[in-house]
Amino acid sequence: MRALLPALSLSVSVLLALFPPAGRAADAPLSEVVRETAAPAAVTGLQARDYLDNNDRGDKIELSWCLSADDGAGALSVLEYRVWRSQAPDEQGELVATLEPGTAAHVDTGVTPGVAYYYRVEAFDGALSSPAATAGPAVGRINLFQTSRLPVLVLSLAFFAMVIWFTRLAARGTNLFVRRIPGLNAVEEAVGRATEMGRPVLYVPGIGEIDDIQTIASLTILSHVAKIAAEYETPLIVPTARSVVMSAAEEVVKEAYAEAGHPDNYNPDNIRYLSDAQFAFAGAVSGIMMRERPAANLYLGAFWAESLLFAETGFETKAIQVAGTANVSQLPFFVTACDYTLLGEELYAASAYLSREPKLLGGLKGSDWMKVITICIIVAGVVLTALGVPQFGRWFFTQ
Amino acid sequence: MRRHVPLALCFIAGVFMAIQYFIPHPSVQAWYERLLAWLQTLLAFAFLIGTVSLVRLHAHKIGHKVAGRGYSWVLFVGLGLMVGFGFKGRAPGSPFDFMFQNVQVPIEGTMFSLLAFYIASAAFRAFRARTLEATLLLLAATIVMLGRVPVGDLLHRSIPAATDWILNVPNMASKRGIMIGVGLGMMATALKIMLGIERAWMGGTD
Amino acid sequence: MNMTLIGTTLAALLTIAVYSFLYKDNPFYKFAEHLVVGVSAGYYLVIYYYNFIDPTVVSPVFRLRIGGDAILLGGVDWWMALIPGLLGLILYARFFPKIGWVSRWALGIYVGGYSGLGIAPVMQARVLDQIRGGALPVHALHTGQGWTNLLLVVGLLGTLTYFFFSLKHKGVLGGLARIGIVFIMVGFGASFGYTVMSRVSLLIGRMNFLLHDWLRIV
Amino acid sequence: MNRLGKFLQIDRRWIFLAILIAVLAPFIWPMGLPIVITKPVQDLYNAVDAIPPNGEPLFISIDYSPSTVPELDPMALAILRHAFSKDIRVAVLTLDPAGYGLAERALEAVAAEFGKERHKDYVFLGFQPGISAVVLGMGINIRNVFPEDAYGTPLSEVPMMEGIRNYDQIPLLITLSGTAVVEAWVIYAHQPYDAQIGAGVTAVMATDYYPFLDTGQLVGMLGGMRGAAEYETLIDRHDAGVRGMDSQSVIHILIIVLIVVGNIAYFGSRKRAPETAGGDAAA
Repeated sequence: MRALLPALSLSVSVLLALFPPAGRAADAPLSEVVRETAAPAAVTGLQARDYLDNNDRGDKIELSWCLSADDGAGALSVLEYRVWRSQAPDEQGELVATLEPGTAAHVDTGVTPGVAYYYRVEAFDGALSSPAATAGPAVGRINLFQTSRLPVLVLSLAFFAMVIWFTRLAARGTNLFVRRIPGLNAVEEAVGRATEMGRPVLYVPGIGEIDDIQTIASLTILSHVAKIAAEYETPLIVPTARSVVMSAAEEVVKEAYAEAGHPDNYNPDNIRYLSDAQFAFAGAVSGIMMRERPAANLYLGAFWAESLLFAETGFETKAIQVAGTANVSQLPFFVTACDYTLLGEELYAASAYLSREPKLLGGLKGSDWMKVITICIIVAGVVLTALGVPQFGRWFFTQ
Repeated sequence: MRRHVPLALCFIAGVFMAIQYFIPHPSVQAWYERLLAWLQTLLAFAFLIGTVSLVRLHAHKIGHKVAGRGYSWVLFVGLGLMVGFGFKGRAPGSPFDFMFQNVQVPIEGTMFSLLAFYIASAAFRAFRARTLEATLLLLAATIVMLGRVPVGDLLHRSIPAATDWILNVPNMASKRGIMIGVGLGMMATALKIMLGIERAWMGGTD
Repeated sequence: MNMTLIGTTLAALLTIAVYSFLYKDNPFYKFAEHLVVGVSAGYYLVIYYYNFIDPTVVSPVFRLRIGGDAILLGGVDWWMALIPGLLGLILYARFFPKIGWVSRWALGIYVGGYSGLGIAPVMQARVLDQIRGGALPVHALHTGQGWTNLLLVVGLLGTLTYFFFSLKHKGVLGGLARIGIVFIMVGFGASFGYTVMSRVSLLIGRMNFLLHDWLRIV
Repeated sequence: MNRLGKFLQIDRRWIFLAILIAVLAPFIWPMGLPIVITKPVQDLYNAVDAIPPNGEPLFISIDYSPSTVPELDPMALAILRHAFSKDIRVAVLTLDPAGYGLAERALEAVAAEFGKERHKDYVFLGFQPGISAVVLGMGINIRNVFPEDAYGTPLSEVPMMEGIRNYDQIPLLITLSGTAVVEAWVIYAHQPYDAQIGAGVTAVMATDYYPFLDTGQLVGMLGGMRGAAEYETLIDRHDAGVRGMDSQSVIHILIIVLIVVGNIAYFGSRKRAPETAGGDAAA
């Protein structure tokens, strides 16, 4: 029973956050407005309520009101608004703010959570104050849940549930469909072409560290490429910029040759560590391209500015070039200088497609269906806005 | 101890940091504040691991008399000078600042400016409109390159306007799609790390 | 010769050493390259130490014992400053093979904490707010803005569809993906143009340095 | 191989030479072409301009390293000049260790130019590691992450920081960066704390952030040297940004010509000798 109460209040506050009752300000009791000869008109519709901010410590109360009739227009010009706070309804209390004309809201910070406060707001014209509008009691409450962030929570949980669900499905051996990435065909054709021409294949797994997910994805694809190269008996050169990546690449390629039934064709000299320095590495790889004339250059992994140098030298040596990276800023150069480019997420999709590893498939499928949800929400939003239903926008406007 | 404790710590820290976003209660926020400071300290220490690795790598090169080890000495001289100077004072005009402004700034700045040359040569020799995709890309690139320099305004008044349109319509629509996709990927990776599905960070196999 | 001139000349010579790479890789370039790796590592080390490790870890722990005026991390006690410091030191266990596994304890907190921290804000900034910005009113097609909005919505949906891997790209899906790739390529074209501008700016900056600050011809 | 194909094989060092000439010529014969202001730059300028003088400070985070100085330094100088000329107080910090020296140099130079006083008109908070932790920490209390300024003065003893607790008292924070730090400010400062973030970024990054501009997650943005040149034009103080735009014009034209000529030669040579595409490379 005890747990019910917070749950109930939570759901009510959720509903209120989603569909705030319209015209709250209007149905508030108006304070008594007495017009004196020289004092400006009083403010109306004063409201005081707990402020729900982004880091709620219950120490803020939000005030709003309608401007005095003499603010801007009217006979007497309002110079400032004065806000008083007290702990009893009839007290004047302490002055907590003086505000410029045209201000119709204020957040009173520094109140003690759980204490009831009363507020008075007066318009002041330099000589006289208007009658005070009063409001209260208002209490700053410490909240256990920030209702304005509900959409984030709901969508995150939905997304995570899908990722976990797909990961478990894949782990149980369910065949999850992932469409074949056209780039993979291009990779295989390139290796075939190199075989026809009797020249080696160059595979650069990027210059990322071993814990970069792009490097990990690249090593999966390298395993696939190495198997084909082993079957075709085509030399495969793998230059690396990180010594750890080199050891990993050695393992991958050696294993692939063994699986393809040609363990003797594996040549450890072809897996090379060149340099950690970006441009030195780029220069050394260009040197390999010029000297050893690979007929197929595959650049798959994390690339930065060196992408340009690779693609240009490879183009000059007339190699077939297939590239792929999730570093979006390098993609334009790859697209214009290579025969085929795997764009961003396609690199991950290709590695999930090839390896069928549950953790890769789970993430990919989860993201996929989250994109479907995203598309649905956008379409729904477009349609609802067209039909003139504004609630939708409010739901997403969580700030 | 070797596997379960770190995975558990990873899970607890991750879940706490994720859900505190929704719980404004001061008791939760106080721990959040504390943990945030710890993470910051950890990051500073983790950064310095990189320096230790760098020193080990080059000490190894010198120790094993690898070809080109002379450059490793150059590296150590640079490192040693900076640490020595830095210890004495870091104000503008100090030897420490002198080295930064006159060695680090020019070399690092010049490295990437080499790319201006490479882009030009690639423009001539490698950027080809061989497919519809590449053609579209190069056309848009040409308009944007003209539209962002004063000479574009002079050539034709519509060029800057076309550039603005490209940036604000097709560019924004596609970048927004990519932003969503990459964001989901980031979240999925974070989840997998927290749940211990992705544990590349643990390294090794024991 | 004053220090400024010596400094500028040193910087200019190093700049030229880097540019010599354009001709081909050579010892001058390699010298500059290794020098800068060492200098920047030293610079970072000093900045990290004096800006962070000294004031937040070393000083609070040591200064407080003499009753000094330690600056405290978020108002926590001095032993609270010890915990992250110890965790930080544990990270270095990785350099000692026998106790290397201990470093994972600290690494677990670090990796997990940063992962968890990002989840909700990323969902908010990269997904929710982009949905909000992407769901535009498209019914007013008699205005220019209406058409622009339509293009923005279609481009966004097309891009999302292009990166959807669970179904074959056929029919409507294939059509949307085709539209998506057109938008993606135009977007990449914009990036291409801007990247050219970026690299050229760096070159201009260095030339400005050589001609303006060093030789003072312009 | 035909003549067009051979033309494509020229030593690329000739192209390097052409670029060198194209960048140098406008320095010697400046053209002074006019610069048109774009909306993201105007928006950022207006946001800075709206900050009341001698009140809550403008925060500038110098999050770049030497490799992007030519693009981002002119932005830092122009924004600082704008702020100081309007008597807007400025607090500078950096999330990149290499930004420390760059920030200090820029701030001290411009402050001296306008005769500004440290701790009264400006403060340098220095560097703190851990990008997201710092950005989030500033949302709680700036003193948690920057207990003292870069020279060891506690913030409680810095007059201009009195009453400045977190993003609620920061009218605008501008990050100048060549990396994804910009996004960290959007995700961890704007999103949870509603901070107003403006950005100055390298041109490489600029196109990626248009969605953030559209949704107001960024109030304005300077993109690359062009953005700096526009800002310099707005404050009517021409410097490295404007000076570079003439060279920028010439090189852009040159690169476009290279792309066009290269493509014509390529397709021309292929039409006449389609077999050369991959056949004679070994020769």
